Amino acid sequence: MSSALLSILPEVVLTVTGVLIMLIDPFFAPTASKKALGWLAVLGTLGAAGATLLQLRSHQILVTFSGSIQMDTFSVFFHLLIASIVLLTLLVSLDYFKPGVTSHSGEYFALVLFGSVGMMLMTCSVELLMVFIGLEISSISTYILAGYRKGQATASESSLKYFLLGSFATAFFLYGIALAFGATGTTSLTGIASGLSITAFPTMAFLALAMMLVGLGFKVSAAPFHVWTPDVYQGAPAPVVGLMSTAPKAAVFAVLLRITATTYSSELLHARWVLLIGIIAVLSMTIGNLGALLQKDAKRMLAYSSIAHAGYLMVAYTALPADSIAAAAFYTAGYAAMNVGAFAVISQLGGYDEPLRTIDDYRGLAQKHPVLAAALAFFLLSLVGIPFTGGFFGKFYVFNAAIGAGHVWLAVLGLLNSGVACFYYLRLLTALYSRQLGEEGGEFEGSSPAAVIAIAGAVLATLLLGVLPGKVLGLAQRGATVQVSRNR
Amino acid sequence: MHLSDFQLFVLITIIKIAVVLVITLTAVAYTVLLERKVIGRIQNRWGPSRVGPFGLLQPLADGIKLFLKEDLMPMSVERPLFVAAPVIALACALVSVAVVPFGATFKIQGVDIFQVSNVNIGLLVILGITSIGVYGIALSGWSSNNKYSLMGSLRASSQVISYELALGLSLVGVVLRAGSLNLRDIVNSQIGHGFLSWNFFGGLQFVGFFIYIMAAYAETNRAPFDLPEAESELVAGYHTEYSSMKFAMFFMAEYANMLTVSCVATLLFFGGASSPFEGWLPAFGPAWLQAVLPIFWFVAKVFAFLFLYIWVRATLPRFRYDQLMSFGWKFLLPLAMANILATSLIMALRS
Amino acid sequence: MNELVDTIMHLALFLIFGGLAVLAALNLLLQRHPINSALSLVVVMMSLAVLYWSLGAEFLAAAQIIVYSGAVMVLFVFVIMLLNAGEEERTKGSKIASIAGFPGAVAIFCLLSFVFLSEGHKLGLSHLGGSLDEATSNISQISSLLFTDLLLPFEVTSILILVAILGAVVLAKKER
Amino acid sequence: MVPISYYLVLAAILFSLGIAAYLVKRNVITIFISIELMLNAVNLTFIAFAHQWNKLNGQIFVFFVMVVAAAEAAVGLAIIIALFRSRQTLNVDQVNLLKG
Amino acid sequence: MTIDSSILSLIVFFPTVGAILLALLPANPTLQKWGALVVTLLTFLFTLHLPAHYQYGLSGYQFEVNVPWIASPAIRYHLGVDGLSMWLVVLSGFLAPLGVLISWRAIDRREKLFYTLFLLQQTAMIGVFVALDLFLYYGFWEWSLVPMAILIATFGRTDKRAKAALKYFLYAFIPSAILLVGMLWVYAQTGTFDLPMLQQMAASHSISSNQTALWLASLAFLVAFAVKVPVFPLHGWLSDAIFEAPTAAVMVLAGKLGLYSILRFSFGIFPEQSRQIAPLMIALGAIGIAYGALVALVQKDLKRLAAYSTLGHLSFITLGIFSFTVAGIDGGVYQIINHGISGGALFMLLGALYERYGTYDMRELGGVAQKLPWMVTLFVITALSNIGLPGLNGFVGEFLTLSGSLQTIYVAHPMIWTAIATTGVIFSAGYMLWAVQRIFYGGMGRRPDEVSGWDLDAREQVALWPMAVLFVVMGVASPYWMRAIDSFGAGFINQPVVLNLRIADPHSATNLPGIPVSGTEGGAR
Repeated sequence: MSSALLSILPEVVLTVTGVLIMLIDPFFAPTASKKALGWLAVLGTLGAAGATLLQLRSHQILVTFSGSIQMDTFSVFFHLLIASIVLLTLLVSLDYFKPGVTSHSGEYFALVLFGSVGMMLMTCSVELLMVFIGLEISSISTYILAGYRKGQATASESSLKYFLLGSFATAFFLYGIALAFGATGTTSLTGIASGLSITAFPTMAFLALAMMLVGLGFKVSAAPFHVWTPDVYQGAPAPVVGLMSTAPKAAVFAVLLRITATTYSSELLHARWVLLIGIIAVLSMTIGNLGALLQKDAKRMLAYSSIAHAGYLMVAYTALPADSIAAAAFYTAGYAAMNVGAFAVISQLGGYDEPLRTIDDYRGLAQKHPVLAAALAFFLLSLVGIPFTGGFFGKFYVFNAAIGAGHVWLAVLGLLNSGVACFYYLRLLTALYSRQLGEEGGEFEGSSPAAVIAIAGAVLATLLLGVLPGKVLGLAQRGATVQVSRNR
Repeated sequence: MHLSDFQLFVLITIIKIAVVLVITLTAVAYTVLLERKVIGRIQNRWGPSRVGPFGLLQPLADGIKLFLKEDLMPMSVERPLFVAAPVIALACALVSVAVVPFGATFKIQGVDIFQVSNVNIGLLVILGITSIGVYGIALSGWSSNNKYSLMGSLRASSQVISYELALGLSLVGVVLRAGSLNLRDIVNSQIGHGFLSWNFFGGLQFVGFFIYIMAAYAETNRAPFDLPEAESELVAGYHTEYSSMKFAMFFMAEYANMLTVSCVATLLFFGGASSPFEGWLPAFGPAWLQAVLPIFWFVAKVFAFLFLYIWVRATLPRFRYDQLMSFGWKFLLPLAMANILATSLIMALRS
Repeated sequence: MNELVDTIMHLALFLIFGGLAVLAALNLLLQRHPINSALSLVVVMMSLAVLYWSLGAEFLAAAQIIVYSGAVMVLFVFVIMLLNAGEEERTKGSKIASIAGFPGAVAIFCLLSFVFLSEGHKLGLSHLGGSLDEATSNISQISSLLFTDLLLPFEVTSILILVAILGAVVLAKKER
Repeated sequence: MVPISYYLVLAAILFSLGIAAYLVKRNVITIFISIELMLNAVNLTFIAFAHQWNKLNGQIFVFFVMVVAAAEAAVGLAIIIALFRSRQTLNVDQVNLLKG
Repeated sequence: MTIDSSILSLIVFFPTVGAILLALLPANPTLQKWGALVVTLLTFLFTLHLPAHYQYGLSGYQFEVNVPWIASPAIRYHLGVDGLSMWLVVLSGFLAPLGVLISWRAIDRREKLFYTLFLLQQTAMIGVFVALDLFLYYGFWEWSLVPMAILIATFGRTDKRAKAALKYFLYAFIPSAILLVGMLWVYAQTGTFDLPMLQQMAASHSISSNQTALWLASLAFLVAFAVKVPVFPLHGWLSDAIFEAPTAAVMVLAGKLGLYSILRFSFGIFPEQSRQIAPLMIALGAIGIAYGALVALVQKDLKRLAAYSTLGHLSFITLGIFSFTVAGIDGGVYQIINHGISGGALFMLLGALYERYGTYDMRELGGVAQKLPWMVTLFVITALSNIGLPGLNGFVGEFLTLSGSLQTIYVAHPMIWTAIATTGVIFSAGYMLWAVQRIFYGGMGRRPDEVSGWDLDAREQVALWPMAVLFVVMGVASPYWMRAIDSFGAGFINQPVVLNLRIADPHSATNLPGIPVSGTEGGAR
C-alpha cells in the first residue's frame, strides 16, 4: 500500500461507505426503515477503525500529500477516538428514526460519515488549508444534523443558531490563518512553527493565534464564545448532540494542540498563549458551571456542562508541552466516552420526540428503567469526576499536568468548579432515583438492541478509562512526544 | 502634438469602445429585424416590409416608437431597483463584447485594433459577466411587485443558475485543448489545418458544443427554454411591468446576449476569425484585405449562429418547467462532465 | 515616468474601488431591506474583484465575480425573493445589539489597524499586478499547484460540496 | 504603488463592518450576508499577503474559501428556508423557542 | 501469590463482586437480603484473617500488595495495613452484616438498589483504609460518597432527603477537590503517590522547601478530612444526613474515614504542619465536645440527638489525636473503633424503635420499658458504653484520650481544654440517660399507645448481642487491641520531627525538637 493511501486510509474508507450509502438510498422507499444503511455505516466505521489500527501498526510518521497530511500516533489517537464516537452514535441512531414517518434517514448516516471524514482530516492535517476544509466539512454536516427533526419547531432554530454562530467563528478562524500567513508566509503548521520565532511581525503573529483561538473557541464552545451551545443542544436530536458535543470538539482540540505546538519555538509567544488559554479556561469553567446551575432543561444543563468541560480541557493546554498534549488528548477521550453515553441514554429514554425535557421529567425513572438509569447515573458520576471513571482520570491527569507546570491557581479554580458542578449533576441523579414519578412519563418504546450495545460500550469505555487507562494513556503520551519532538 | 504611449493607449481604447458599441447596438437592432423576417418566412408570411426597402428601416422605427412611448412606473414598485434592473441587464450584455477578438491580431502603435481588451482570463470575464446578468432579471421581477413578474424572474434566475454550470463545464474541454483562458490564445489554438483544426471538428468538441449551445439558449431565456416569459402562463414574465425605454433595454439585452453567445460559440468551437481554409490557401491580397478578411469570416460565423437561434425558435416547442430543470441537471451536466473526462483522457493518451 | 503613471493609476484604483467597497459595506449595514444589503454586498464583491486584480490575482478576481457575486449572492437574492422577506423591524433586541455591536466592531477595527499600521512599514509596497494588456497569467501556476501539491484539499472539497448538497436537499425539501 | 498595509486596513474596515452588521442586524438573511462580508475581508487580507510574500498559497486559500462559502451558502439558505417554513419569520428576536 | 498478599484485595473487592452479582440477580427481596448477608458475612470472615496473621510489634505495613498500575503519572496499586488500619478493616467487616440484618425489615422496597449500593459503599470504605497510594486512596475516598449519597437520596426518611443527600455530597466533595489539588501538588514536588515513600520524604524534609506551599497543601488535606469527620465547625451536613439516612447507612456515615485519613495522611505526609496546627484542632475538638453535648441536650428528635452525640465523640477523638502523645493517639484510635461499635449499636436500636413506632420524637415516646424488656436492656448497655462507663469500652478510649490531651505540649494550657472536654463527657452522660428515661420510663407516650410494639426479634438479637459483648470485652481486655494500635502510635510519635513552632508556652518550646516519648502510662495497658 502506498504511504499516501495509508495516511488517509480511514478517511477513504468512510468516504467510500458514505457514497455507497447515498447510492443505495434511492432504492428504498423514502420513508422506509433505513436500518440496513445504518448497519452499512457501522461497518464502514469499523472498517475505518481497522484502517486506523493498521496505521498504528506501521509505527511510523508519514508526511504525505506535499506536507499537508501527517500520520503519526497523535493523529491515530484522534482517528480512533472519532471512529469510536461515530460508531456509538450510529448504533444509537439505528432505531432513532421512525420508519414510515421520518424521511431522509438514509442521508443521515451518510452525513454522519462525511462529517467524520472532515473531523478525521482535521486531526491529521498539518496544513491550515486542509484543517479549514476539514473543519468546514464537519461543521456543515453538524449544522444539518442539528436541524434534522424538521417536524419539531425547535429543530430549525437550533440549526440556524449553530450555523450563524459557527460561520461567524469560521470567519475569525480564517482571519487568524490569514494573519499567520502574513506573519510567516506559509499556511503549513510546521512552517508557521519555525516562522513564528523569527517573524518580523510578532504582534501580528500573536494576533493571528488569538484570532484562531477565537474561531476554534467557538467551535469547542469555550466561554465567552459559548452562547450558541445551550440552544443548539436543546433543539438538536439527542444522538446528534452526543456526536457534536464530542467528535468535532475532539477534532478541534486536536487542531488547537497542533497550533499550541507551533508556539513552543518562541518563549514569549508561548507564555502569552498560555495566559490567553488559561483565561478562557477559567471563564469557560465558571460560566459553564454557573450557567448549568440555573437550568431546568436536562439537555441544556448538559450543554452548559460541556462548556465547563471545555474549560477543564483547556487547562491542559497551559501545561508543559508533552504533558499538555497527552493530558488534553486523554481528557478528550474520557469526555467523549461519558458524554456520548449520557446522550445515548437520553435519546433512549426520550425517543424521537423527546418528551422528557426538564430535570423534573426524569424523576423516578430508575424505577421504570433501572438499567438505563444506572447507566445514566454512571455517566453523570463520571461527568462529576468521581474516581474510577474516565471523567475523573481525565480531570486528574489534566490538573496534574497543570500543577506540574506550576499553575496551581488554575487547578484550584478548576477543581473548586468541579465541586460546584456536582451540584447540578446530582440534581439530575437524585431526580432519577427519586421516589416520586415525573409527570411527563413519556411513552417508552423499548430500547433498541443496537443502542444497548452502544450504551454498554460507552459504560465500558468510561470505566476502562478510569480503571485501566494505561493503554490509552500510553497512546496519548506517544502522540505527545511526536508533537513535541517535531516542533522543537 | 506628441502623445505619450499611455495617452495613445487611452485614446485608441476609447475609440475602439465607441466603435464596437455602435456596431453592437446596430447589430442588435438588425438581429431583431432578421428574426422577424426569418420567422415570417418560415411561417410563410413576409415579415416587416413596409418601412424602408425590404423593411430595412424597421428597427429605426421600432426604436423611435419605444423611445417616444410613455414611461409607465407602477405605484408599488421598488423604484431604485425597478430602474436599475434593465440597466444591469443591458450593461452586462454589452460589456462582454469587450473581450471578444473579432479579427486577426492587427496592431497599430502596439495596440490591438480588433479587440477592445485582450484580457488573459477573457473566457472567465465573459462567464462572470453573464452570471452578473442574472441580477437584471431577478431584480426586475422582484421590484415589479407583481406575482407574474416574480414568478418569471424566479424561473429565469433558477434556470440561469442551473444552466450556468453546464455552460461552464462545456467550455472546459476547449480550455484544456488551448491551455489558456485568453480568447485570442484559444482562437490561435485552432489554426493550422483550416476548419479541420477547429475545436468542433478537429478537437472533437462537438459534444461540448452541443451542450454549450443548449445551455446558452437557456441562459439567454430563448426558445425552447423561454419559460420565464411564457406568455400563456406568466403574461410577459419579468418584464411585464416595463414599458418604453426600460422595456427596450431588456429587449436589447436579450439580443445582445444572443450576439455574445454566438460570438463565443464562434471563438471557442469554430476558430473565431480564422478562415475555414487557413493554412491551406496562401495569404493573398493587400495588407488591409488580410486584416479585414478575418472579420468577414467572424461575422459570417456569428450570423450563422444567430440564424440558428431564430430557426430553433421558429421550430421547437417550449419545454415544461420540470423538464427544463431535469434536462439541465440530469442530462446536460453529467454529459458535460463526461465530455471533460473524455477530452482529458484523449489528451493524456496523445501526449 | 511610466512608474509614476503606474503609481497614480494604482492609487486611484485603490481609492476608487476601496472607497466604493467601504461605502457599499456601510450601505449594507444601514439598509433595512435584506435585498438592498445583498446588493450592497455584490457591489463590495465587485470592487474587491478589481482590487484582487490590481494585486495580481486575476483568476481570483474572475472567480470572485463568477462564484461569489454570480452564484452565491444570486442564491441570496433568490431566497430573499422566494421568502418575500420584508424590511426588518426595529426591536428591543436590535437596540441592545447596536449598543454592544458598534463598540465591539470599532474595538476590533482599532486593534487590527493598529497592528497593521504599526507593523506596516515592514510590509512592502504592492505593484500593479495584472498589467494592462496581454499579461502573463498565473492561472497555470495556480492550477499546477492545485493539482499537485494541493491535490488532496482539492479532492476533499468535493466531499464538502457533497455534504452541502445533501444538506440543502434534506433541509429545504418539504416534508410530505 | 500602494502600501500593502492600506489593503490590510481596508480589509480590517470591511471585517469590522461585517462584525457590526452581524451583531446589529435582525434579519437572519442579512446576518448571513454580513458573514459573507467578513469572509470577503479575509480574502482581501489573504490576497494582499500573497502579494507581499509573492506566494500563491494565499491566492489558493482564497479559492478554497470561495468554494466553502458557496457550500455554506447553500446549506445556510436551506436552513433559513426550513426555519421560515416552520416559524414564518426571519427575525432573530422572534426565533426564541429555545431557552432555559 | 500467597494468601497474605492477596487477602486485602479480596476483602476490598469481594463486596463489589457481591454487588455486581446482586445487581444481576432478579429483584426478589428475600434473595437480595440473603445474598447481601452472605456476602457481608464472608467479607467479615476474610477480615478476621488479618488479626489472626498480623505480626504484632512490627511497625510498618503488612499484607502488602504493591504492583505498578499506571506508568505515567506513577500510580501503583499499593495496599497494606498496619496497626491503625487493621482494626478499622475488621470493624468495617463486622458492622456490615449487622447493617444488613438491621435493614431486613426497614428497607421494604427497591432492595436490590439498597443492597447493591450498601456493598459498594463497603468496598469504598475498606478501600480507604487499606490504600497506600494517594491516587488509589483518593479513588476510594470519593467513591465512599456516591453510594451513600444515593442511599440517602433514595431511602431517606422525609421529603428533604434529596436536599440532605446533596448537602452531604457537596460538603464532602468540594473540600475533596481541594484535597486533590494538594495531592497533585505533592506529586509535582516528589513524583510519587506512594504513601510510604512520601512518609520517608516527609521525615527527611525532602517534599518541598517551600514552607508556605507545604502549609497550604497540608491545610488542603486537613480541611477535606476534617469535613468528613466532621470537626466542629464543619459539621453542617452531619445532623441532616443522619436525620435522613437509613440506619445501615448512618452506622458508617461519620467518623472513621475522616479520622483515619487525618492520622494516616495529614500526620504522615505533613508531620510538622500537623503539629503546628494542633493547637487549633485541640481547641476545636474541645469546643466540639462541649457544643455537641449542649446541642444534644436540647434535641427532641432522637436521631438528631444521636447526631450531636456523634459530633461530641468525634471531637473527642480529634482532641486525642492532635495531642500528639502516644496515649492520645492510642486512645483516639481505640475510640474510633469504640465509636463505630457503640454509635452503630445506638443507631441500630433507634432504628429498631422507629420500625416499631414510626417516630424518632422523644415527646411521642415513653414508658415502653415493660413492653420491650430486651430492648431496654440493650439500650441501657449501649448508652453506658457511649457515656464511657468504666469497665466498658468507651472508658478506655476516653481515659487514654484525656490523659494524652493533658500531656500535650502543643497548647499552652492543656488543662483548660481537657477540662472543657471533661465537662462534655459529663453532659453526654446527662443527655443519654435523660433520653433513656424519656423513652423507656415515665408515662406511656402517644405513639406506644396507638401502636403495639414488639420486643427485639431473633434477628435483631443476633445483630445486637455481639456488640454488647464487644463493649465488655473491649472494656476489659483492651490490650489485645492495643498491641497493634500502640505499634502505630508509638512508631508515629517516635518519628524525628524538627519543629520550628511558635508556641505560646515558652517552657514547652524549650523541649523542642525532642518530643517526649511517653512510655507506659495509660491504665488499660
